[in-house]
Formats: sequence, structure tokens, C-alpha cells
Amino acid sequence: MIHKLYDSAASAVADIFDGATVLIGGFGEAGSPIELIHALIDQGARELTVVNNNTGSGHVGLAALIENRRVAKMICSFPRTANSTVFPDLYSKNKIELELVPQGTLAERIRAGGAGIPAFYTATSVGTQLAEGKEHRQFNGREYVLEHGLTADFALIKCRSADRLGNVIYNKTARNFSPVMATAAQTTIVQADEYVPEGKLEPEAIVTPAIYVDRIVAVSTPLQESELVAAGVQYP
Amino acid sequence: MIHKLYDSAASAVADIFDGATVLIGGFGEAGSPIELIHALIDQGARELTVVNNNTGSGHVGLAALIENRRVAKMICSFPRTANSTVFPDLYSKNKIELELVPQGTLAERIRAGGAGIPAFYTATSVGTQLAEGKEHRQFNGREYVLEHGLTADFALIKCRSADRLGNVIYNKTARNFSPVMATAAQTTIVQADEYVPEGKLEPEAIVTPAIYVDRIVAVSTPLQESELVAAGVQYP
Amino acid sequence: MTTVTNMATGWSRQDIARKIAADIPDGAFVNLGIGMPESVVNHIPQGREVIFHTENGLLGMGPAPPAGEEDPELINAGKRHVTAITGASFFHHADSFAMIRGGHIDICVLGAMQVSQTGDLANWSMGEADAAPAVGGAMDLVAGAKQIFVATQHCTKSGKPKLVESITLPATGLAVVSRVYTNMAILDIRNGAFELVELAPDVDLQTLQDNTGATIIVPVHAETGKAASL
Amino acid sequence: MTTVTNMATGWSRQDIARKIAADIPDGAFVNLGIGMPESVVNHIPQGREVIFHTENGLLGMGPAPPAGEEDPELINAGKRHVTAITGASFFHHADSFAMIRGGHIDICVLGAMQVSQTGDLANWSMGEADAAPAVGGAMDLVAGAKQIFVATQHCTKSGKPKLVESITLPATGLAVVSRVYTNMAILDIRNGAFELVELAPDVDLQTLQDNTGATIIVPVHAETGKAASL
Repeated sequence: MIHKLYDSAASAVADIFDGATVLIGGFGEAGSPIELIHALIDQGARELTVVNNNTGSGHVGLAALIENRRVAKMICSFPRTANSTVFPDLYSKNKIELELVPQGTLAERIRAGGAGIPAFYTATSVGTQLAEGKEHRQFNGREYVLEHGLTADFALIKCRSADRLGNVIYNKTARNFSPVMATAAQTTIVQADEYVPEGKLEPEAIVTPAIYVDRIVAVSTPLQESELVAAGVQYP
Repeated sequence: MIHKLYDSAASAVADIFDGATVLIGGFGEAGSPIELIHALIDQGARELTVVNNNTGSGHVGLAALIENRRVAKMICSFPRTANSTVFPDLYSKNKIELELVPQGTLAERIRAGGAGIPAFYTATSVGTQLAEGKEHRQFNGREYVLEHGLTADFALIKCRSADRLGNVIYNKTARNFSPVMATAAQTTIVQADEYVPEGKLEPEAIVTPAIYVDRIVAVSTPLQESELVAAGVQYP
Repeated sequence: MTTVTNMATGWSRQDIARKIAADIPDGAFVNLGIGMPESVVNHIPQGREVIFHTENGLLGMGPAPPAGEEDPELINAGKRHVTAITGASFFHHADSFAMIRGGHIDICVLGAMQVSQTGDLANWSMGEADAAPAVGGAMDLVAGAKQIFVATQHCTKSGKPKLVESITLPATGLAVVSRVYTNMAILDIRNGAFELVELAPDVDLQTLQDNTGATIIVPVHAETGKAASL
Repeated sequence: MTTVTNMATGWSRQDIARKIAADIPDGAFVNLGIGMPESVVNHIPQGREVIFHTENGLLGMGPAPPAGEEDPELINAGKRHVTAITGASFFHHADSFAMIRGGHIDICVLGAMQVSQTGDLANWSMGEADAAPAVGGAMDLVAGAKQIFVATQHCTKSGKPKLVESITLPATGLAVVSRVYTNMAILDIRNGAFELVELAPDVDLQTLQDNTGATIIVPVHAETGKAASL
């Protein structure tokens, strides 16, 4: 019998190892798996490479993971957002590495990684600093750069519903990077607002099919990052 | 006001020109837009390049388009299926061109075309005749071949429901190639089992967003290819 | 380039948004960048149907919700709360940028730090060495959208021209901008030059030229208002 | 290679399907090729949960529907009518092959025209010049699935070995097959050789070797049944 439900976020992230590459879903707070991130802080893994569009906000969630010095390198498109001071401070002191990737290239690199495509060409970034040192090539008279697929050891993802088999649906724009991240990790760990029996999710509307999900943690009333930030909460 | 509904299949396909490249959805009869194909036969455009997984069955639909000598070239993965004699006969007489593409590479080439990716690398076909003459390259010690994005002038697609804005959902495995084909054509023409007002389709479950659909024809009781083939029907 | 013009000169931010909105045709699919472009959504003329795309996975973005009805999982690319129109659809980030990269977005309106007369755009980095750089989706949008409109104040806060012969800040994309809307004028990028389309009512050509770091071409058909003579 | 063995020798098609099914672990995601592999779905042991993928866009493929309940829009890759299990999901072809190409399918069971001792597979073309070639998803599956099992009769209809030192028909993929199930035996591809795993009860080693176009290695642990001595 397939059984992917874990009894806690702590047990679901227990084997994330030092130096692991971790994809973390979310665009700002929308879709951020804050309980899984906090469990990862408690767990203690260090020297992580983390892939997320941003670098978190305030002193909770991803920002707290960075502030607790667990992240050696961020791969992201926009490390500065409202109330985000942790990453910019460490970066200005040269204490954290940054790989800046255009947002669409980042999403496509993750999609490619999950789809077994080692590299593809895109026009994004041609003529800019971010294309420097990259292989260029013309197709039909237009210039493109070569970008590489991105895979990871783990993905941490938040969703609306997950069923016993591992099928997942999301909520509105909290979907963002999570479906492609789920495909690109060796082990995909999902925190779900609700855990449901198979058959509850409409087969035509499933966004992440069961094959991509390894572990599920039910978190029925997840913390809301913006509320914690507004309240000045610091984790742990 | 956005208005994509056409009053007939004939009017929707009226401007398909000689020599056009046409993506036709469907995997066997599942998802085959048979009314649009028949309208295209009536319309008379010739020297078409047609992209479909197969080459049709019996003497209706895609097989009839080929039999009526409108197709100069087929791009497909599997031109021989049950009751498919039209293409094999013409091919053996050297009267139609074939570009044979592995099924997954075909789907990904169309997806790439629609996504602005001119080329990508894949391990599919490495070491086989279908990789001969293609650029090879190693990534992380594994051999890959370069494949190119595929775009088209028109796409002909069948779906379950389309709304006024052009949002589309499909039915079960009749979905197959249609969502990627909708993204890769200059003009995407959809035949829908039902035409519905916007808001009728669940926003989280829309498969083809409105941006990809140009024309809609409502065909509430579409012909079923296998029934026509069993009855020995020949079109026109 | 002797006169430093007050930023209040000419059109207001809302005027600029209205001018842009007026140029968006019925049925267009449009992406709006963060900042000034965001207000375009409020000025689409009655009876015209424009569908807004936000790159974080929503086609059919509506205006901001009433206070108290914000949904933290329904936001735009600027991470502001938005709504979804009837007929909206949600999709993931790779699908969203496939829409952009594949050339399916008709118009994208972006802010600018600098625009060159050949359409080069700089809008992502001040080139400071120790500040963390941030690019977001700007490079994808300029490479992918069919048309790039720029909405910007004509000059920087310190009065320096943003419209220049060559950009000096790091590029977002080269030869990508087709039209620029500022508080002083609307200008097309054409044949390697800024070509005047319309001058704000209380701006004269000399003032426009003085505040621009490149030569402005004035075609005979340009709407130069009351102060047309240079 | 002197004895031409009747195709009825050893295991039946259903026996082969049962042997394959027994080797598929609980929770595996499995793709079944057209032909003999299709019957594996009917032999999964009680209490074991295996999810079947069909490359035309369905994860959670169930058995054929009862007569009269066929849905022409619910078919498998062989274009046969199937059902969807509770918990199934539908997706488009590019997403379906991303599952395959990305290495997410645990096991794929395919038919074969020839298999070499180094795991090369030929199963798509007889190499005839004037017949339209057809490849389908076979090349994607062998390149992408984590493990490729082959299910086949040990010899061709004319009695020629299908298991050979080197394939002579056009390749589907090189060094891709890990295990072969035939009516005569189960063989692993290991270190460039066919290694016996299990011999069908009424087949002796000499008969197996005589009907195979490559040397068979017999490890000490192989289940060689009653007629184990070569």
C-alpha cells in the first residue's frame, strides 16, 4: 500500500543533509511551506543551496533559515523584497553566495531538470551581464544563450490538498514554482492544508500527479508569513 | 469585446493556405478534430505539412485529408495504426514525405516551439537511426542530441468545453497533444463539444488558457472516427 | 540640456497610465510591470476588454480587492493583493513564462531607469557592487513580449535624462522598447531615434529636448499641442 | 543453436506476465508497452499497489472496461479502451513524456524483436526500406525509464533467437535493457552478458542455450529447476 503521510514536519525533513540542494516553493509568502522550513531550521542541516524566487521576509521562514546561517548559496531571481533585510545584509558582507537567474529562466531550468532536459536555448538575458560567459548561438537569425537544467536533492512545497497517492492541487497564485519543483527533486516533501483520500481530487484538475510526491505532512492551519513579519516574530 | 466563436467549421478554417504547416490534435481518434479536418478537406488547401501522432484511420478525418492528396508531408511518431492504409500506401509509392519523430520528442518539440525555446537536448534516440546527422553533445557524461522547437501556422484541436474568452478543458486521454499544439500555432482553432460563458470553467482546472485560442467552433455531437471506419464511410 | 524640469511638469502618473491604456487594443493580453505600469489596469476605456497577465501564474488579473478581502495567496508579480476576473485561469511559473517567452503577450508595460534611442532598456540594476542584484522577470518580459512600452518619469529625481543615446546602466535587453510614455511626451523608438508622438500640453519642444539625452525627431504628424515650434 | 523449440515451450504468455508482475515492488510507477506487456496489469499480486502510466496522458490506468462501457476518449498508448483508477490523473503529452524522460517511471516493460547481451534493444523497425517506419514512444521510454524489462517469446516465429550477441535490426536504444522475460527463462543483462535468473520448469539449460544467440552465464544462485545441469 502506498503511504506517504508523515506524522510531523520534523520527521518529513529529518534526512536533509549538510550541503544538500533544496528547492523551496513559493513566490514571496504565497505558497511558502513555512512549517517545513521551520522544521528544517530545527533539524540543523547546514551549507544548503536553496532555490527560491526570493530570499524571504522578516525573520521567519526562508529569511530565518538564511539568518540562522544554514544557507551557503541562494539561487533566485529577486533577493530583495519588502521587509527582506537578512539576505541583503549577509550578501553585502560577502557571507552568502548568490546565483541570480531571470525568473522565467529559473522556472524553465527547474522544469527542464525535472523533464530530463540537460540544457536548452533561450533569448532571455541576451545582451546583458547575466549572459556573460554563457554559450551563445543563433537560430533563425536570432541570438540565444544556453541554459542548463536544474535538479535538487529535496523540494519543500506547500499545497492546498494532497491525496493518499500523492496527487496535489494548489491554491490560486500560491501554485507558482511548486509544480515544477516537485518534478525536479530526488525527494519531494509536501505540506498540505488538507490530506484527502484518493478520488477526492478531480482527475482532470490534478496539477502535480502522484508520481512526483514522496512525503506529505498535513498542516491544516499554516502560519501566514506576513502576519508573523508584522508581529515582529523571529524564528526560532 | 472578445468574441472567438465562429458560426461554422468552414468559416473557421477558411484562411488555411496552400503550403501551411498544421498541427492536428488527437492520439488515434481520441481528441481528433474530425469536423475541422473535414472542413479543411472541403476548403481545398494543398501541399500541407501536417503534424499529428498518427496518420488517421480508414477513409475519414486525417486519413481522408491524406487520401485527398492535401498533405505533402507528415511529421509523426507512428504512421501505422489499426485500419490505417492510406498513408502506408502513399508512402510505399513515394508520394508523401515522412518525418519520423519519437513521440516524446515530438511533444517536447511542439511545447518548445510554443514556449520560445528554439532548441533543447534530449537523450531520446541517441544511438539510433533517428539521431543520425543530429548534433550530439555530452552533459554530465551522458550523450544527448539537439532537437529543435516546432511551430506552425495553424492548430486544429478538439476539446470538451471552451468559454467565450478562449479558455479550454479537455476530456480524459483526448487531451494528449492538444494543449501543447494550442501554444505553438499562429492561429489555434478549437472545436468544442460545448461553448460556455466565461466563469463556467474552474480557474484552477483550465488546461489551455484563453491566450492560446483564436477561434472556436461548437460541435455538440462530434462524429466518432471509429464508428465511421467500422461503417466503411469515405469522406467526402 | 540646461533646464532642469520639475517632475510635476506635464502629465501626471495617472495621465500617463490613461495614455497607455488608450493605446491598448480590445482583446489584447497585457503584462504590467511593477510601479507606474500597475495603474494602467484602472484606465482601460469602457467597452474595451483587455486581459491582464501576471507572471506569477494568473491570466485575468483584476484590480486590488476591497480592504479586508485580501487573499495572501492571490497576488501579482509585485506581491500586491489582486483579484481574478470571471474567466481567469491559474497556472505554474514555467507555463506562465512559456506564455511570455513564446511571444504570446501582446504588450508589456515596464518602468525604466534608462532607455536608449535604439530601444535598449536598463531597469534592473544601478550597477552598485555590494548591493544584492535583483532581476525578477524583466529580462524574460523584454525578450518575449511582442511589444514593450515603457512608462517612466522623463528625468531621474536629480533631474538627469532617462532617455539617452546609449544606456550606461546594466542592460535588461537590447533593442526591445518600442514606445516610451513619460510625463513630458510619448515617443516612439524608430530607426534608431526617439520620434515624437505626442507632447504633454504644458511642455514645449525645447524643454523636451533639453531634458532628453538624445536628439528627438519631430515628424510632421506629431501632436505637439500649443507649443509645437522648436 | 540446433534445436528449434516450439513457441509453446516453457511459460505461457500469462505465466510471463505473472513473473514480471511478481517482480514489480509495491508503490512502483510502471509503463507497459503494447502487446505482451499489457497483460502484466492483470497479475499484480493481492495487496500490492502499482500505478500504471500510459504515455498518452494518464497516470492510474486501470483494466479494460466491461463490454459496452468503452469510452473512445479513454484509451492507452496501444489505443485500446482502458479505465482510470480512483486517484488517477490526466495530463498532456509533453507533461507525460517529461515523466518518462525525467526518470520518474520506475519500470517500463517492452516487447522486443532483438535484445543484445549488452542490453541493446531493437523493437521498432524491421529495417524494410519501403514500409513506413513507426517508432511511437519506445525510444523515449528506453532513454527515460529507470529500468527496462523486456517481455518476449524467446525466439521469432521462424525459430530464430531474439537474444543475441549484437542486434542486427535498427536499435531502439543502446545498453538500456536490464532484464528479459521469455517463455524459456528470465535473464538479467549483467557485465555484458545474459545471466540466468530462472529457467522455465520444462526447459533445460542446453535447450535454452541452443535457442539463444549469445552465451548464457549461469550463476550458482540461479533457479534452474529440475533440469539445471548443462
